[in-house]
Amino acid sequence: MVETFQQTFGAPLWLAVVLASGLKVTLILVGGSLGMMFLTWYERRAIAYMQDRRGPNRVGPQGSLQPIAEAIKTMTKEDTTPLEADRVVHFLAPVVMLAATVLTFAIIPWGNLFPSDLSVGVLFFVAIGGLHTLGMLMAGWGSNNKFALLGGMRGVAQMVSYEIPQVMAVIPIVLMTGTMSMQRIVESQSGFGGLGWNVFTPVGFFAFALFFVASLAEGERTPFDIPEADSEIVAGYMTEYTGMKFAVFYLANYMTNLAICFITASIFLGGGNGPGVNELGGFLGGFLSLIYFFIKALFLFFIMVLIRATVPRLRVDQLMGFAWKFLLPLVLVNILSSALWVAIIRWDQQAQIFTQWFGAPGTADAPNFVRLGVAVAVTIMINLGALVMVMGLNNRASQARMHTTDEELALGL
Amino acid sequence: MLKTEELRINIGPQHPSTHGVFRMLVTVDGETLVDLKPVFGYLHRNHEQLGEVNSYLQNMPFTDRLDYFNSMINNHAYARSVEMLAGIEVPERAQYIRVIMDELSRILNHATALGFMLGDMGAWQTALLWGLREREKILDLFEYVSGARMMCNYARFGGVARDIDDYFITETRKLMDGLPHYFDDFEGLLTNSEIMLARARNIGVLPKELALSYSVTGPVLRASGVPYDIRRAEPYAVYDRFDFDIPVGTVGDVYDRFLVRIAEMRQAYRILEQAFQQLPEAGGGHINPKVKQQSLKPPIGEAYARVESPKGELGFYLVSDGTGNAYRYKVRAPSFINLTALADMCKGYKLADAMVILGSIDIVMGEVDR
Amino acid sequence: MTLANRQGTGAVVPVERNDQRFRAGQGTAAGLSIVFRKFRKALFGKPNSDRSDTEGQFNVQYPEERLSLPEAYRNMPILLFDDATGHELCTSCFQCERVCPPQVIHITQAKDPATGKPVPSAAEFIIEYDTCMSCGYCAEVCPFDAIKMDHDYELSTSNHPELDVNYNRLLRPVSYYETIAPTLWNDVRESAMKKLQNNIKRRPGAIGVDHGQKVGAKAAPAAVARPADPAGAGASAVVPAAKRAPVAAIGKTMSEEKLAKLQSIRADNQAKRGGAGAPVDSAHAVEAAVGVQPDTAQVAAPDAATPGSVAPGATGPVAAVGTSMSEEKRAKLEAIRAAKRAQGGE
Amino acid sequence: MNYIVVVIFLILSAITLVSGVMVVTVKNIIHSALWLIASFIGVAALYLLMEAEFLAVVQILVYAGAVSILVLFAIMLTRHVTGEGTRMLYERWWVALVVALVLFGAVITPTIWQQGANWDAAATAAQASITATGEGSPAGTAVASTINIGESFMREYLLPFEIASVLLLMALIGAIAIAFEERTGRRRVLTLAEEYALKQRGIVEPRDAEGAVVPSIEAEQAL
Repeated sequence: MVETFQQTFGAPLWLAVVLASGLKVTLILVGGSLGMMFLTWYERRAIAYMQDRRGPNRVGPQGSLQPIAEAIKTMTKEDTTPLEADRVVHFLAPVVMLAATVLTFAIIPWGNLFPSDLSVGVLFFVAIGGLHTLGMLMAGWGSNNKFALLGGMRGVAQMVSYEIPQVMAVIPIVLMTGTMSMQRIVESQSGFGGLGWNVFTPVGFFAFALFFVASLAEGERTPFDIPEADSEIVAGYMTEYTGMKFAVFYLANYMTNLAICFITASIFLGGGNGPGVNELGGFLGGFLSLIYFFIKALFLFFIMVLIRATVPRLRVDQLMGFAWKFLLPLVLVNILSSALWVAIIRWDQQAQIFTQWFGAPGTADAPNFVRLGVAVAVTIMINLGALVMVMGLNNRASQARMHTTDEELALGL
Repeated sequence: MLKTEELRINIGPQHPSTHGVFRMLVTVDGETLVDLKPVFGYLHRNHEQLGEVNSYLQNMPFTDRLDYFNSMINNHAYARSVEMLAGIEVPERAQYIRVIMDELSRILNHATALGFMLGDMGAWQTALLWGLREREKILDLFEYVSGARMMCNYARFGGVARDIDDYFITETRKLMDGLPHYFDDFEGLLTNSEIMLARARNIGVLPKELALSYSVTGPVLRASGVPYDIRRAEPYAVYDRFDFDIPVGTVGDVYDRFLVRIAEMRQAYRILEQAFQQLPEAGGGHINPKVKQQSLKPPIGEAYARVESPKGELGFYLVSDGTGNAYRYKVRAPSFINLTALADMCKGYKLADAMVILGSIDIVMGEVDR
Repeated sequence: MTLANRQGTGAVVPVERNDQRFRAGQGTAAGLSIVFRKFRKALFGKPNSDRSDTEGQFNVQYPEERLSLPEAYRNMPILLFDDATGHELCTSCFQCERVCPPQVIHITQAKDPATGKPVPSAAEFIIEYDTCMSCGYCAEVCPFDAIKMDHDYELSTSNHPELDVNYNRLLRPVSYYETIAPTLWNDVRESAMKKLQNNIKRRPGAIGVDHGQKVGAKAAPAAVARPADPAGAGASAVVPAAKRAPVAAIGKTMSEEKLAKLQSIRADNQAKRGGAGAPVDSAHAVEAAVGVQPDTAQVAAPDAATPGSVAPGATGPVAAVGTSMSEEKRAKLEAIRAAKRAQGGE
Repeated sequence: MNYIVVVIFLILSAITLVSGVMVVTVKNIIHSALWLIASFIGVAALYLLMEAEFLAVVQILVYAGAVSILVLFAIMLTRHVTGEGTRMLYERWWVALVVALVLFGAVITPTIWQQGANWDAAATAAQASITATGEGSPAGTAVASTINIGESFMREYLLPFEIASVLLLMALIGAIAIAFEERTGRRRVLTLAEEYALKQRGIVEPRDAEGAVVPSIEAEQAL
């Protein structure tokens, strides 16, 4: 991008860099907000069909202009600030949330096109996602309203406790591909004629499931939409926001969902890779990769909507329990099994017995199937064993909690 | 040591998950609920005083507005108490028609009540909208036979306003073909879902003896293990001719109430089937011509007739002084009495559970405030 | 075993909670599969028409598609008049006024101008559409099947006084009612028409006919086949506001409020015809204006009948019922008792 | 090219310094916490400017993400403890200023003294390589990338890494112990069913929140 600017316009390096990054930023912002609008329409229609009704079909053909109508509506609504609220914090909260969300788009690849390639891509996504929590806390505190405070506190507790499983769920993929940069992760999945996605390896699939569940909590999707659980605390931290600021919250919320779908699609489902992408090559290949990428992202979002239409909401303490007692142990076990996977497949001189038993490690396009088979068997055994054990533990714990003996009651345990 | 401070929250009259205008003054210590004070009366419309000013017949349309989900059952209960007061005989076919309408109303009530409860739990109204679809079909049938969807005003003293014809019977048969399919979908959706179990099991437990002492009735009582159903304990209309089971819970928590209501919908379906088989031929005089409706002057005396409404025991107590309108007219509303048990049931659980417990009791403010 | 003493059986069935089952996500997966099946059926399946469908979209796009209303559907009451003779069926027997729970029907009996004796026809018939609860009692108790429940539900209007619907706007031809509720009308047609015939005999002059339209001047066909016009003029298609005939001598059952209203009409007519109107019946001293005269609704005797169109707010006598209904009711009762005592006294 | 770098560097360091100063001078304690977060992010941006991406991201993840939220939580939950709105600056602020400058000097002089020699050399090398390859980092010197940091953790600095992790573990367990002890201290609110079960077995008269004996239902009816 920078070089093209230099040759075509003959601009000095610094101007080219500024122009290139400026163009990228506008593209991301436009793409992100259009994506957000499409997502709101897509979610309304999908959840409507699940409930045997039609969803918005009045504004524009098949209701396609509905998001625009909503945007205009929220802009025209009066923008109020509560009386003794901390005005600065109240105003800054949506800004911080939207900033955090838009920043995460810096490293998200659109198909095979990369906005900017940080060598710490994945970690950057989760780190900046953490700032999102800050906006929630400021909103909860700034609106000087009990419900908002409760919602804010709950939201932060949930975000912080789900950030850890989310980060650790990606470690196996980083281990397998050897790098954190999104570009190389996506490229590493283009083997086997474009179908060498990470999700097809047992470790990868397990990591995909855990990452997806943890990011459901980050994006406040049911069953983890505690912060703005409307049935208990009116609208959580967004209670005191109207008009434009509420629209910004809404935009930030859906852009986070969009970012999560994109990231999951890129890391686990080989964003942009698919049959026929590298054969076509050039512009057409890039276009096809974009289509694949959008299909995968939309498929993931459809799963989010399906879960939202079916599953009730978790209570706050159950939510915390789920994160710490269920997701975290599984994620750690998955890291262990991914280490074994890499060892069995790749190690050569480090562990002679592997080469004696299974033969030399194969190259990318001629994998050593014996090693592959053993690795699959070992990792599946470890992961499933851990899953069953953790589920058994949790079931037994909840049973025990249900029959607290009377003596414990008396002592007020 | 840091002293934790209790927070008083006002889950106010206009709140997304209180069913109608109902306020709960909640004291919360962290997330656990220490104390809950229900405040209601926002929907008081002076119903019982109206009953004394209006004549007996004029009061019938106002009973639709009590539990606006089951106007058919309210009318039936009121008509029964006036018939008991005035000693009016109800022809056989009219009793069958009344039972059919009651059971249809029970299905639509349980379908929507469970839908609202799951909505409070966070299941985004999918179950509710499936329930509303069935309710729409049943309301169309009510509209065909009585003239209005929700405010049916259908029962008359000694019979019903209009007889049902073949079109109504074939349409109800078609509806009943779809019902089992709907029951299976509804039950399959969330009954075994882990998160629903986590949110419903052992929440809002009401032991059997306490349920009796709070004089709670209906599905909440049966979920606590007391098999008391007026249709079986004191059979009215032609209920003694149908075989149907009484679903009973064991623990008495929110999950049991959920299961009892689904089982009751299936039993209502069974009753409907048998009612249509045993329905006597028309021509039995659905309206008892001998009774002059609007100038009815029952003899001096009192009567208390009760009916098993989907929410509990709905009773109408009438005292007549021989004139055209009642001397005293009292409605025993099941939601009102079930609601008194809410405050103690929610103590000790989390704030989010209080909403689910309120949803599991299934109250309608029209009936509570009268 | 006759049905009468057949004893129903039924057990007490504890609901099974299957607590012991090993739960590892199967329940949630089952729920997700059901919702996905519904999604597929709703997206690709046909919208369901049959009542036994439990899948596929079930909602109706209201303004474009409309559900057909059942015959017994009841919204607001309307009065019927016979197409052929133009006579309305109502004989102002006050049955409906008595039975109406919210007491929203107000009828004044017509008087024979020559003899002053009551005539089986209504001079003035007002229903307050905003308080009426459409319970259908008036239609049930009417011995002459004069008042029936309409099927028109698009009655929203911004002009509140317009909701006190007076005689002209209540009348509908029998043919209209026949279209919306054929079987209901067939059951009662013979008896209604027979009663109408002997009522017409007892109506001198043009009493039973002139309310709202002339004989033969067909009222604007009040939507024989209901046009699915989404625009739907605010008030339903209305009988043209024909010129109101000078009302005969003031009826005995006149309450002060009615008295004042008729006085105002009478004064207005005189002004129109330059004072050559019927002599004011001085039998009842007209109290001071009862203050019923709200400044807004100006009392304009409608000029030439503008067929079909509704002159909002200008038609018919002022019927703004400012006072709350119960005082007005009590006032009427006192008037009746006073009139009886006065009659007894003479 | 390096004018841009210098300009950006000045802007970023200005932001960091200003927010640092604001932290101590702003009245509202929540605002000062927010300014603290702003300074953390400023530092992260400086790291990014120096191409130390991993450090920048970790800085955001650890400081801006976790520590700041802990600080905010602590402030919010114990709002009444600290005085609010009183100006923190005392009359003898110049003493504090002097101490600050002395400490700053103690930190900066060794780096200038040791690295001073190759300071300008590195600058010229950086300038030369930028014009040549258009790449930010000078071709010659290797920039510490994530891989290097990872390997050094496992090789040279294994011992300090292990000690640090044990230290964190102790802190973790300590926090849990305090929380648990505080939770058991608090009287658990008994639900209706539990209270009833206790009375049924007559184990002990259940007390409600204030500790007053809860009259049994029979007693109430007797009243």
